[in-house]
Amino acid sequence: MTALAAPQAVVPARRRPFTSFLKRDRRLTLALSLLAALVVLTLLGPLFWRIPPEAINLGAVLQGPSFAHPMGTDDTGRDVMSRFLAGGQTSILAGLAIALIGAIVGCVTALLAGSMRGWVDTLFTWLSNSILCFPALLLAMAIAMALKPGVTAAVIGLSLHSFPWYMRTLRGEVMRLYGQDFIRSTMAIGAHPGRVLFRHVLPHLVPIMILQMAAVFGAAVLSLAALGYLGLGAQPPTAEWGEMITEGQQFFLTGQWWIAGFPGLGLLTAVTLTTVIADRAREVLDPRGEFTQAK
Amino acid sequence: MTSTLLKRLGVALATIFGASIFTFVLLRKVPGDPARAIAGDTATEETVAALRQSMGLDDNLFVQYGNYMGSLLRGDFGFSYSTGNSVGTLLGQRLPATLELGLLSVIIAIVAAVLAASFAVYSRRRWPDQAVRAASSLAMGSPPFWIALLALMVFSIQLGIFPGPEGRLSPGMLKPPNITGMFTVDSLLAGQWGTFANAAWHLILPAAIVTLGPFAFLSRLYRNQLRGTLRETFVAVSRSHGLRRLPVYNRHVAPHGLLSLLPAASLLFADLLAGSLLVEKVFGWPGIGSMTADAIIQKDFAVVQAVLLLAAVLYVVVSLLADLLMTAADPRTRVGAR
Amino acid sequence: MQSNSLSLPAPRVAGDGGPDAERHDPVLSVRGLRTDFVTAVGTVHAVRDVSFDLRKGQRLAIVGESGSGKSAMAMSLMGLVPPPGHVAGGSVKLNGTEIVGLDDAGISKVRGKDIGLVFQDPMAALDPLKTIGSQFVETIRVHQDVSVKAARKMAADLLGEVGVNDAARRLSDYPHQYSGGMRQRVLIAMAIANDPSVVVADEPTTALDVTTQAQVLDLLAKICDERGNALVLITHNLGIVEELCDSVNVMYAGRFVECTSTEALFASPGHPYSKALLDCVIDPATARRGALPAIPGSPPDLSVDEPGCPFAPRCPIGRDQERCAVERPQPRTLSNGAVVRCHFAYDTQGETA
Amino acid sequence: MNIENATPLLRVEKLNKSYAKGIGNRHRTQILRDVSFELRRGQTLGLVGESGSGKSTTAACVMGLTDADSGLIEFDGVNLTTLSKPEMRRMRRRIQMVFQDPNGSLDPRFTVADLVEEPLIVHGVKDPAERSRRVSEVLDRVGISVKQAERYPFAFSGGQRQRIAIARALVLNPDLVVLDEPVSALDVSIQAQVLNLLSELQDELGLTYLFIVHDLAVARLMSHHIAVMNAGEIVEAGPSADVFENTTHPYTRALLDAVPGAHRRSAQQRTAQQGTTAALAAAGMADALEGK
Amino acid sequence: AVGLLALAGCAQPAASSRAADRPFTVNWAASLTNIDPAFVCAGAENSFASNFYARLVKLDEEPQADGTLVAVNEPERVKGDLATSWTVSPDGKSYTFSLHPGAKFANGNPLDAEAVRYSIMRNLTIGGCGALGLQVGLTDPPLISDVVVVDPQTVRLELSRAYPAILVTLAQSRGSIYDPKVIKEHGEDKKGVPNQWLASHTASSSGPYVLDEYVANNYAVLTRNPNYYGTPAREAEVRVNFITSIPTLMLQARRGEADVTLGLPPYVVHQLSQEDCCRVTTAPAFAPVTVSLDNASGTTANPKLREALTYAVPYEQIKASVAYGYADSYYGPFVPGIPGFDAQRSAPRPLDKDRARALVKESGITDPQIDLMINPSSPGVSTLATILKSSWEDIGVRVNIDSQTPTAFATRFNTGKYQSALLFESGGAVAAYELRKKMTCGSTFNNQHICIPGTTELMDKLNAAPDLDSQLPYINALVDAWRANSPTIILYRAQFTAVLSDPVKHFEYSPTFAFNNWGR
Ligand SMILES: Nc1ncnc2c1ncn2[C@@H]1O[C@H](COP(=O)(O)OP(=O)(O)OP(=O)(O)O)[C@@H](O)[C@H]1O
Ligand SMILES: Nc1ncnc2c1ncn2[C@@H]1O[C@H](COP(=O)(O)OP(=O)(O)OP(=O)(O)O)[C@@H](O)[C@H]1O
Ligand SMILES: [Mg+2]
Ligand SMILES: [Mg+2]
Repeated sequence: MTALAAPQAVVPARRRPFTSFLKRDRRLTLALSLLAALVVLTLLGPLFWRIPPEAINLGAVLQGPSFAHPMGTDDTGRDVMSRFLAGGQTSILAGLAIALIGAIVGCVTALLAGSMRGWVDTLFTWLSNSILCFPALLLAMAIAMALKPGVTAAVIGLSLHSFPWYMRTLRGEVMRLYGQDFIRSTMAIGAHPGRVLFRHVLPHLVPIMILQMAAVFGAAVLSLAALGYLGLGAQPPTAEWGEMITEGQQFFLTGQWWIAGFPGLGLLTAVTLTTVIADRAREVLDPRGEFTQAK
Repeated sequence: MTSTLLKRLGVALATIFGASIFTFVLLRKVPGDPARAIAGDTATEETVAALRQSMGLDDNLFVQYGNYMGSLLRGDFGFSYSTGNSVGTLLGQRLPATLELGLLSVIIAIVAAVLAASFAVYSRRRWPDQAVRAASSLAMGSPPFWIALLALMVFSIQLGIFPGPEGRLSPGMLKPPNITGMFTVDSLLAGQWGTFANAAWHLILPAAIVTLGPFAFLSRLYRNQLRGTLRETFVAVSRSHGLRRLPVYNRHVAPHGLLSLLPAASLLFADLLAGSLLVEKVFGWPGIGSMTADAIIQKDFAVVQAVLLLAAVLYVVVSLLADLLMTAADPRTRVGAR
Repeated sequence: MQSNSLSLPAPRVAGDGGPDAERHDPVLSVRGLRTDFVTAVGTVHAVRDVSFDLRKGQRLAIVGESGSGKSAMAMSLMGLVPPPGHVAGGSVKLNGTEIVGLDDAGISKVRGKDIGLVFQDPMAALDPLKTIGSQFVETIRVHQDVSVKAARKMAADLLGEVGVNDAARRLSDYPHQYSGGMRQRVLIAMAIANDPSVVVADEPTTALDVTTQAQVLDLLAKICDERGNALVLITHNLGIVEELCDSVNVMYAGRFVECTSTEALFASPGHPYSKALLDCVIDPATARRGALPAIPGSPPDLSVDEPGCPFAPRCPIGRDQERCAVERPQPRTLSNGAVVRCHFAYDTQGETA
Repeated sequence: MNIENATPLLRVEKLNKSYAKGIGNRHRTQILRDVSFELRRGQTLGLVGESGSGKSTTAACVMGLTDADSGLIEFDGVNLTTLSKPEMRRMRRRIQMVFQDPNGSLDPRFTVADLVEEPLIVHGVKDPAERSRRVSEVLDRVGISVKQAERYPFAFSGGQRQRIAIARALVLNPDLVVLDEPVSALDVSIQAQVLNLLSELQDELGLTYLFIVHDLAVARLMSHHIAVMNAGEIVEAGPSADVFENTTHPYTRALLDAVPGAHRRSAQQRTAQQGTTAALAAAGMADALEGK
Repeated sequence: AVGLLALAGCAQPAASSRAADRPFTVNWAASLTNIDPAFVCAGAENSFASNFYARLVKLDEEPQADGTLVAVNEPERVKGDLATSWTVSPDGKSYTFSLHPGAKFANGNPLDAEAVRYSIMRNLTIGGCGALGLQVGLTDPPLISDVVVVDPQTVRLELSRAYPAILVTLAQSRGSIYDPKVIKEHGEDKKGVPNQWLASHTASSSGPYVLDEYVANNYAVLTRNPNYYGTPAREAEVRVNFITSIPTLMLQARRGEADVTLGLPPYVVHQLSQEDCCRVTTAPAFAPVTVSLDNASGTTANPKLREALTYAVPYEQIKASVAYGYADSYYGPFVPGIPGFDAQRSAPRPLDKDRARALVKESGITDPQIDLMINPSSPGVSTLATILKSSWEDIGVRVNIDSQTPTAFATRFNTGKYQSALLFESGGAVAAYELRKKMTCGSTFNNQHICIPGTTELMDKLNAAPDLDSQLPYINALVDAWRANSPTIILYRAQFTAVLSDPVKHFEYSPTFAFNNWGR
């Protein structure tokens, strides 16, 4: 409510470190640590779980979860767990790549458009509008078709759709910042536009960018899996969660649920956790949002 | 007023133009020869050359683009070699199925999101809000194709309550007369109750799964909007006049939330063509989505191009309409602002 | 714009009974009110043990620095403290009815009918999607069982009364078609539509243009006077206090540090803080460039409740006093009738007691 | 100093500014109309007027933060409107600005020391030791300890922040300081601190102020000359005392009338009744104490 | 939603009880791109299209042990169809067919000699797949030199040389007869430009069924052709669902919602064969599963390496765990069952890794490496590729799996731009044709670039020999040469499988499915 002044109490000398915030927010801490665990597991797991994801064993096909194969084996006797780990690695790394590429391109274009305005702005805005009017998945599919289907094409396609999405928000933010007194005051001391842009504007974009990266990451991992599922993403024998679901879907129906079950569960967990984290972080960063929940 | 309208129209046209260039260039750059693909693997080089010429593939890109736009404007979307149909025919066959599924799920999503978020925000307790947020986070994170498989396994195979992935009607079920192309609507119009029940029964599971994403998106949006509005001064003012929670909520909070929901919900409609793509694929739903997925696998560029462009135009048009609707619904913009 | 607009009618004297009767029949009686905001950073005790009485027709000013808890107190009177905050204790009696702890139904019957609130920011205080008329009618019909038509008529009359020209027609306008000053008039009219015995106005003019401020204040005073509503006016501006109000409560760090009559305050402020506040008002006639009296330091953090006098670190008297640092001052009455919370208040004689 | 004979440090003549509206810039709203004034070295010009009258726009034009449509801005004999962007940036060493809202005018991601140091870096003071000397000097001057300067702006109160903003403006030893409502976002109790500081600085450093303000008392106190703006025009200008005491223009009159407390009632006018009511209000507090 | 649920609840039993009176349903894991008989290439399209058109002759059938009929691919045993009888000129170069008197198209137009002439000439000249198939690959000079209308009831086929196997190809969909008038109505074809309308429609119908409704890649409804001159189709209506999703196919088969399910992967067939929902029928098919190798360039140009690869395939394991037993082994240029096949001559290669390793060493290639192109969208392919990769890497050949979309795969395969490709082939029924396609040096259809020294003369002689008996020596010599060179790796020969619902009593397998012989 605007009638009451925002907290104006004397504030501690230093910016509150993120860790102190974590201590208070248990759910966020839980979500973060779960996600971290999943990421660490997929990235480092293969170091410990040494069965190669491509090693077939026709003597042990379609075995259910057991001690030797905690997630069972598939129709050629490959160990689902090692494929799960490898697949997670593909999904997570590709998701990160998409979030990062989009962020970098989006940020550069937003800075250019927001600070130069004029035709540069018009051009980039038009470009991003023209891309954003396609549904992400369709666009990525078309690009996969135009290039050779695979993780690279998927990353290119999804990044292409993600950058305008960053740019749109960041551009608004850049424009807003340029209207702010602290930017005007920096210009008023005679600072070079480059200094204003990089030392003052850019740092303010970072938190927004990180939030958006979280959202893009989640969406990208899902889209990537969707492409894999449609046969337009990672190609066998590369393990990837979506592709694994395709391979396992017929066995889903004959009772061998573990082949498609675990990758799906992995996807669900990774994306849900990302969503929860991004949500929570947004609330914290939102100047209007209060930390505590109350009515 | 008219000048803003013209400006928006201009932006919309420019966007569509950009999109068309994009699809055109993208698909002309597809490796492989479309003429060869159409002529078949054993066709001779002369056949392929003749075909290339008749398809205009030898012209320069600008001429090709001009021809392409020209035929689009004439309503000719090209020929799908992978199905042996004109793309227009295919769209006509497939669109109703997608619309039926998409519209139903968008409507469910809107209704469910509004109800859930209202309950979460209105309730003074914490658990409804937490429950709704958890549900929407889960819905957001769930891979639709996997959930669809899971649902099939549980509801169709284990429990047998819902039909298998057999499309829109049980095999052998009489199709209703073609009025709108949407089976549930048509069968109701024709009074075919059995067909209606069957079509509805086939619709439930896929629609429920397609709904997940939009529901997650809308419910969190609406919730945040409501919470934001609740913090507005005018809400406190109404309360200070002695209005109780429910009337304030209904008369002042909800309208703001709904107004802000309008553009978001319209984006869902804009996403109709692609939104159900994955679920269509799993359920054997004969819609645009599964057609596009197949066409992409087959490199049937005419279909892909048409669907991409259609989706883009739909998006632009719907957002334009939503914009105008917003303008019309919001008195701040409707009545000449100060 | 009329000149000399702020002529003030004398406050109405209650018809029956002498000062004694009034003394025991306040329309608003607040005792030990405490309001907390629970935040992740800590609990802010925004209002700490506030007590006062208000009688019919009285005009009370509440002044204090930003963040001293004025708005929080005003909202507590309405039972409208926004979310992370809540009334942590004390009692608020309106016409003899306790309102702290009432449920939604109970408090809704009181709001608007027994106590009305005028908000600070008129630009945000009206629902932009509803016409002025519909909001007004809604407000009237909450407490009065009249038809929409009748309510509209009443609304038009009230709007006319607060100086909106062509009121009947302008009822169907939307808020954005009104200027800030007009909106504040509408809000005042709405606040008094159900004839509450107490009107609380929280900085009703700070968001307005200097030239409009005066008109709106004038109007508020006039309306309250004509209808006999008691007025609690929250403001930063001591000029306004002097012109409009009978008595003043000076607030510092969530507490009233001095409660006195306007006259007494301006004549001889008791609390060092009150004196410092008065000194800060720039009087062009006497002020010297470069040597304006200023209060050093900044207000205390309301999330900690330290012993001693919260003003002590900034106080010209208490700064070095051991007692001020350790012992919380209790209210006491000075010779001019003012009640202050200070160990070393200035008494009428100018001595520090 | 002989004020009358000094040449103007800043001369603004027939300044016009408008903003485009609608498509194709067909409609323009005129914000400034033929604004002219002069400001002599070591003096303060108070620019008063109600909200939206164009005060800040004038300041922005002088600072070169926005381009005027037409008109002349002459600073120490140099026409600022004809300067190239880099030249203007260099010129800013001599013209500095303090903004209205101290919460918004300091980049929250910089420490106070960095903020105050930044103008020195921008204007090519290479030696870090020299820079930190000047920073601590100016911080000391505005009453912020060097130890505190390692904190971020949000750790300071409004008044302190405004003093930091002033330090940032002064660290380059400018000739002209444009002050856009430097105290209106501050509490009365804090205002005085800042106003005192500004007066002291002017006296000691011989600064020239373009002081934008809407509080007439402050304007009168601080300015040698006053210019009253209304709807983009300067409607009245002159020495401070003249403007306040012999107002000719109705708009200025209206502004003056609007000041609360302008019509002070004498103590005699107060009724005895008021004493009783005050006692009553106080009684509540006393009651509470007595355990009621 | 609750209401819908309730409705659904009552709808369900009703739907399944209606299973008996629903049309005869064929679920088919195929996606058709074109049903113009002159243009179709793939087996599924041929099979589907053949149901709407009459041909001059048809193949004979033999019953299998389980009662299903299987077509016989021998020219001597070809039976009359539209042609009631025919005579062959002594030089074997001219066939004169007498047509069924009074035959009509479904639309009532006469099905006469002119229609036959038009159809065959169109197939020959349009430049699609039809021309090649119809002439058994002998396009230069064209095998069929002319089609002559003798009188409305009589038509004569002039060949450039004697070639009895022409009868077998005439019995397939390339020999289809359609209505010239309908084609003309929908635009006369330019040479080489396919008629777009015909790609998804039929030019009336001369066969047992009329295409009543067709939604590409989705379903088709076939109804009995009332004007059909032959035995009416068993079922009045056949609904064909084109379903590529294996789970869907499986589920519907299991629930008895489909009478015939075609194209299920062996694993699912195996699974269903153990349930009592349905019956599985198998038949020998011309469907070898192979790895085609580029014989002209790269590491695979080395015959020793190729041979090594053939010895390093776990054939038995693949047959058991990928084909689930619906397979048999051989090693030769054409599949068992084709006239001229000699089981001993085409004995399968054993798994012998030591020998394979020795051969790799002999090949002289250090660190051999091959790219294996696959189209992972066909079921089982990625499994096979995985198995091959691991077993070849075991003998020291590094394998790089290269996934391609179906179209890219087909294009690269057909133009020979690959090193090795894993392929589910559908072969032809004529041995000489197969050899000609695969072993003619420099032929565009020889996409493996197989060119074995000394085979050119054999090939010429083979081409000159009119009938199987005279061809046999050359065929055998060519088979031997082929085997000695190991140009292709043959993993196994897949059996045709179909899952039939219990009510299905009549079922027949032929390379082109004749739905009219299927029924309950
Ligand atoms: N939503 C909130 N969350 C946390 N603390 C709050 C909130 N609202 C107010 N406060 C705290 O309560 C205290 C009193 O605030 P309040 O708004 O009542 O002050 P005020 O006297 O009205 O100030 P102003 O003159 O600026 O309006 C302040 O210290 C403020 O920090
Ligand atoms: N960038 C802009 N585009 C369009 N109009 C503008 C812009 N900046 C300012 N204005 C308009 O110019 C007018 C003058 O603005 P300015 O900020 O100079 O007023 P001011 O006198 O400083 O008011 P205040 O006391 O509220 O700060 C206002 O009506 C404002 O709406
Ligand atoms: Mg307040
Ligand atoms: Mg301003």
